Amino acid sequence: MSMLAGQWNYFLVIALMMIGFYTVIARGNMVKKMVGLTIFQTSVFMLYISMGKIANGTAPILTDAAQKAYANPLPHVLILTAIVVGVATTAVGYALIISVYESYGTIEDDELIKIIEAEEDEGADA
Amino acid sequence: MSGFLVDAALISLLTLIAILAVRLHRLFAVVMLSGAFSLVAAALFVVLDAVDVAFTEAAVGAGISTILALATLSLVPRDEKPHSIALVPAFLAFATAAMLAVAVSDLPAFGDANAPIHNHVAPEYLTGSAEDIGIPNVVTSVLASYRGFDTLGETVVVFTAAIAVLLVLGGYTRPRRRNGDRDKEDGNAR
Amino acid sequence: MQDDPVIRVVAKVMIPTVMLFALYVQFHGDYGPGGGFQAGVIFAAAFVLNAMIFGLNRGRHVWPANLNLLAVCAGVLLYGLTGVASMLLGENYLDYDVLGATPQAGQHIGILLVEFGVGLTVASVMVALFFTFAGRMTHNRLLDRMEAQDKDAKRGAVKEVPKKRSRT
Amino acid sequence: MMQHLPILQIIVPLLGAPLAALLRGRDLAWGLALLLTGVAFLISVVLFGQQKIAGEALIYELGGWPAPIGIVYVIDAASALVLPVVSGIAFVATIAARRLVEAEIDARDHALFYAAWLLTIAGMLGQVTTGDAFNIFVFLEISSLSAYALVAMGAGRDRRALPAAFNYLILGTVGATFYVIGVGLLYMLTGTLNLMDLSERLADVESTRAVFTALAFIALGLFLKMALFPLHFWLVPAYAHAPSAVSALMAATATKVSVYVLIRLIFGVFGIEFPGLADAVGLLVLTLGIAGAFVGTLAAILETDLKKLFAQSSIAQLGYMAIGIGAMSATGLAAAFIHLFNHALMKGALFLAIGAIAAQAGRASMHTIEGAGRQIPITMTAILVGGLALIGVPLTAGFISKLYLIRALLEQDFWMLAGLTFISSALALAYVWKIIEAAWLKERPEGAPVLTESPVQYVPAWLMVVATIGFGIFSAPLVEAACAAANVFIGGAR
Amino acid sequence: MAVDTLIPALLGLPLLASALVLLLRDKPDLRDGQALLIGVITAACTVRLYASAETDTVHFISLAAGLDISFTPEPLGKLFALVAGVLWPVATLYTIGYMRGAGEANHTRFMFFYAIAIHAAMGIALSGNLLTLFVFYEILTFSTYPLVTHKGTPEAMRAGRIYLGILVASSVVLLLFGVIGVWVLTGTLEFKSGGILAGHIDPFYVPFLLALFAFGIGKAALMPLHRWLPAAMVAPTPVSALLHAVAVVKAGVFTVLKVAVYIFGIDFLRETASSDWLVYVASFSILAASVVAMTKTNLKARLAYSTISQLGYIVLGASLATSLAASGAALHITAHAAGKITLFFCAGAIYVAHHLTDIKDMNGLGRIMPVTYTAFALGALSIIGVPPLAGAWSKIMLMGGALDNGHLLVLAALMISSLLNLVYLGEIVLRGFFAAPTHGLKSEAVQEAPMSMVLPLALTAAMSVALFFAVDYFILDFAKPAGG
Repeated sequence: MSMLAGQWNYFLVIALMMIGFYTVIARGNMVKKMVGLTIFQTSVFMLYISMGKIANGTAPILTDAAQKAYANPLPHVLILTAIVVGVATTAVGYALIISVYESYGTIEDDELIKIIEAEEDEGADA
Repeated sequence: MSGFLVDAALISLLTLIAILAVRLHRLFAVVMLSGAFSLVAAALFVVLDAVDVAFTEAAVGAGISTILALATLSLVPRDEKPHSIALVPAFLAFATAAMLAVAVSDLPAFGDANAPIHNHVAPEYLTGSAEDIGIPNVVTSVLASYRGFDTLGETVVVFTAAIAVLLVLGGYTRPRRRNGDRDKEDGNAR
Repeated sequence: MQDDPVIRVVAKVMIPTVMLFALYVQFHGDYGPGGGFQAGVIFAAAFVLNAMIFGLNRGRHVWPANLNLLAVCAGVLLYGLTGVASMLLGENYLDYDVLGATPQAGQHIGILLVEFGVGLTVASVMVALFFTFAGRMTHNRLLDRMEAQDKDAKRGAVKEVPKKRSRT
Repeated sequence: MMQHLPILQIIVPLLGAPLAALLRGRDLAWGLALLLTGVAFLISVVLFGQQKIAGEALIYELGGWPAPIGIVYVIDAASALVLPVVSGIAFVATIAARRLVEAEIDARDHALFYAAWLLTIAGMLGQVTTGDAFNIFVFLEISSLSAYALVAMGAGRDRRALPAAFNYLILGTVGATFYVIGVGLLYMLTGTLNLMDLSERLADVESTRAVFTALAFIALGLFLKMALFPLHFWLVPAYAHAPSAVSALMAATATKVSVYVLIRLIFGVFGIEFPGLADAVGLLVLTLGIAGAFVGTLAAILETDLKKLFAQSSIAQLGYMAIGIGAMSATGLAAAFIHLFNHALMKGALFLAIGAIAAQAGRASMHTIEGAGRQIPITMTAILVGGLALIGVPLTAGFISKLYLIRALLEQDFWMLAGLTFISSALALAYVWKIIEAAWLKERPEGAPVLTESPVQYVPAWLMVVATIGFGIFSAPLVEAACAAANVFIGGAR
Repeated sequence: MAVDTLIPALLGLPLLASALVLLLRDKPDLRDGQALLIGVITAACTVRLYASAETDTVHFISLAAGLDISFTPEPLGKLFALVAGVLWPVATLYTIGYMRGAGEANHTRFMFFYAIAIHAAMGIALSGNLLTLFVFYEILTFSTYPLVTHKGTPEAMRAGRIYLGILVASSVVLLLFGVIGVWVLTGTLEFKSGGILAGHIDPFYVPFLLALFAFGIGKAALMPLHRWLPAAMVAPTPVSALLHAVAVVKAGVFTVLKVAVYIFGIDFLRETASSDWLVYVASFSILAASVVAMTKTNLKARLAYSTISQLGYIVLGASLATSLAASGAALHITAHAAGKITLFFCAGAIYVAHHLTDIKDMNGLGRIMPVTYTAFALGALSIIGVPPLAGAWSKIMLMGGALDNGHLLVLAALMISSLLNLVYLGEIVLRGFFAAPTHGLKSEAVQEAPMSMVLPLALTAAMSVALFFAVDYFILDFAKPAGG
């Protein structure tokens, strides 16, 4: 396989990653940010899993059949952990979004900043 | 080679979903798309021989996350304020991507059996799992034994998430807005 | 939904099945895909299903919050104390070899225990998350029916979306 | 049991959390937290001794699996130095937490609060001790997740805590993900996650672009976590709006741990000889550090809210640590460690003292403390000494930090940078002086709330103040330990 | 009494005094009495120390390697201790009179910080290394701040900010940088005769390092860092006396001298010619300040600028880098202290007695306050350098030093400045004795300030005369190793 052929999988994953990353840092809507985060992280998972892949291999579940190539189990384990960590973060994030909305009535960054600045101006000398 | 084709198809599909998810402003659709994203990702993981991961991604990523997102959407506005493409973030993302792309060309080829990761520690797991532990599912044995402490940490992370959400939202025994009426609600929740 | 007999019957059949499947995933993790996390999530799913169909409140009564919190903590402790056990038996933390007659048996027991701990925690955490969020999604279409039979006087709280937080 | 201390250090608070979460009743959870952090502190001190006696790294194989198959925990001179800082501060902060938490957090949340409190501490201790690149990420997330919740708890008083916590979460997660990407690349190239094994096997692939990218991603992620300028904007609101106890704990420890992890990875894994590290990365870190020192100090001068003021000054102080790292020399690392240690003490003292005021007056601003010097002299003096230490006045710990920082720079003939460092630290005088003027040279305005001293609050603060002065005067042991820590990564620190 | 008891005594007594001041805050007479008494004891101790040949270092604590808090009584330090110690009780006596005469508030706070300042001055004088010196230098700055802002008026607060801003900023940025630089280069900060830098530093850098000290020591009021001194004149006159004669500026120039002699080493400076630039800066400072002084009609302002130019002499002496000039500088510290404190005492006396501050209003005042004006004349002549007054010797030695290494321009500068001194100080005396009265005072009858003020100023004036004859005791020979 030529270099590109050997790596194209990674390139696509990187593209995905950046879509997610862009959404996180560019969008002002908190839910959108969270979704972006999910995409970002999930594509990182893909990076890991891709590296664990071994050509013509099988899932790392040992069988009595003659010795053959198994995919590397370690990335799988790491990503199992990472997925759970990810969902944990997501849960906390959404919880925060809810309570932000309940106390500010908006989940858009710019509006929030406006409100907060207004408050700080009046509260500055108090 | 077919594996690679499926792989390619799935990733392209993912890219499509991702772009849609970024472009759309109706958050309901966006959340659904991100759920779909996780599902397709799970499929991809199966193709990449990571069945456990696929399983988890489907259950956790597509299931739980989506439910939570929907629950959130039922409480907050469902439409995002339209945004034009922000240049600085776009540039940052592009720069990051470029950095990675540069790196990738040095990486061992995709699926290459001679890559260091297949020859350094992993073999010891594959053999060890049979001998030391006697469990066919190597993932389980690595997860629970070889790297058991990681898994403990991960369990604690889940636990932490629960604590955090209970702290922030107040727990389901007393669904409350922190605006005075919480005590009343608390009374009848018990 | 819960007024619809079909759904109720189906649910009555479904939910135990799902739970059984969860247990299978939990304990078959050594041989096939699966393990604590997946099992936990599936178990939670069954539970969420139950709550959706038979009402949030009923869900709360079958499985009260404090009990759930106990489960959350118990899972983590089970995992952690398994490690402590092997420590007390004179080996390093989380070294299962000493837990059984032979190292292999020990490993089996250890993995069984910790996987169960994981499952317990994950399941109960997911339940906690669902109910916590659900506790807030009071005007969610999904839960409107539930509202009707929820004797909670929650409506008063629902009317206005408070703009300002004033606690204490 | 002695050989198990390295792991007990972490699991004592870690498993304490679920217990605390279950406890009901007044102060039970606090009592448990106090007990466990106390034990953790004790353990860390004993570990420091053990390591000193052993003279080499103590390695603890989890699950009995040797590295690189399993995860190992490593107590070397570096981690042995940082552990007591984290656990000690945590202990003192817990003592003070009781009143602050009572004042600021709904009683029904206390049990969960202390659970999160213990978790964040355990997470930090884990990051410091672990010898596994991915395990660092797991504990990073434990400490961060609980920290987000703790910060959000400030909403009871100041709803700005919520958006602050959310941004903290987003940026924290991005940072962590960058770190994971970097580690992933390293793993692809070497097939191992164990830090020592990594550093050995990296030698073969040293000159590839991939390794450098990995370095870049890991560094970026950790810069974000340690709030290095210009990635610092999440820190100020997070610290300023969090509950006072949380501000104290995190300002004193959280970013420090990230600094430590950065050092551990840059020097412990890539190593000082890594091509391009000394010049490229070193220069970058130096520049960012000095820039941060100025930006933080100037911002602090303009601030009127004390929590924000000292949060800004934290940016500057982290800048100094970055300068120490950027010097890319043994002395520089020693300086970074010394300042890491001292700054933890100073900021701990400052935020505890300010918390005492905020808990009474609702908030601590220049306005709140006008004339407070006469009303609550003990607390205000604590703030004063802490401030002087920040400037680096001799006989305070801050002076020793400055001393070694400058020495590191001069040894590399960075005269300009040394001068700039001095100017920035002199600027710190401006905001400290603002406080002195407000507290002592102004009269207490009529109708201002009457502040009262309470030993429960100023004793913890003073514990750290005394330590600040103590280590400023009898600094020899600290310097020795810091040099030992530096020598773990680069030989020749004295 | 041996040194190891004398030094703690000298450091402790002022602290004791300040503590007692706080304790006895309700009994003014007792409070002031004990301050005076302790002052006298301190003075005695300094005399004893100056007489003794003791030079053993007393160690207190050790920070990192080469960083101690320790005290070494070397001749220069002893001399400065003597100056500060002897002038303290005199100043205290004067202070009591002034504060009561002018009815200033917060007497206790004033006395308290006054004593602390003396403590700091002692610490500076006896410091055995740069770190110790730096610490006490800062203590002195902070302890004098409340004195400068004593009046509490907005003007006073502004003056206080300038005072603190210039002194602390310069010391924290430049001086501390220099100190640490020296530590990094040599690994020690001990004051050693002949200096410690030689051989540790590329001569190219020496001027820069010297600059760090020359400008870092803001108390030396070397132009352009002199702003704080005129600003600080809003303070009550006893403070001006403290600033100008007893402690602050003297501490500054003393530090410059001590650094030049014991850190750089005179010979090292001369060989590397590193201090030439400072020679010219100092000369400029001397002349410029004198010129400015002439333009001032406020008495204290004029005296302030006169001080700045006089400090120039001492810095000049240090930078000329000959042992003769250095000795001259050391002597000038003493001579100028005696002279300038007299002048300020007189200014205060005039203010208390007649509430006059502007020179133009003081015509003919000499006939009303003969003692004060005689003292003023003596002090002025001493500053100008007319025999038989102390100032003469030090100027001669400085000029000799200038000749030694052929700085003829400097010689000229010294001459000119002496003339300028004559003009702007002489004017006051002449107006006082001979001009027609313009002060709106009814009677021409003698009307002096209170005794407790006249006595001190007479005393200090006498000192200026005595110094001229007893000068041998005050000439330090830096050629022979210090400490001997």
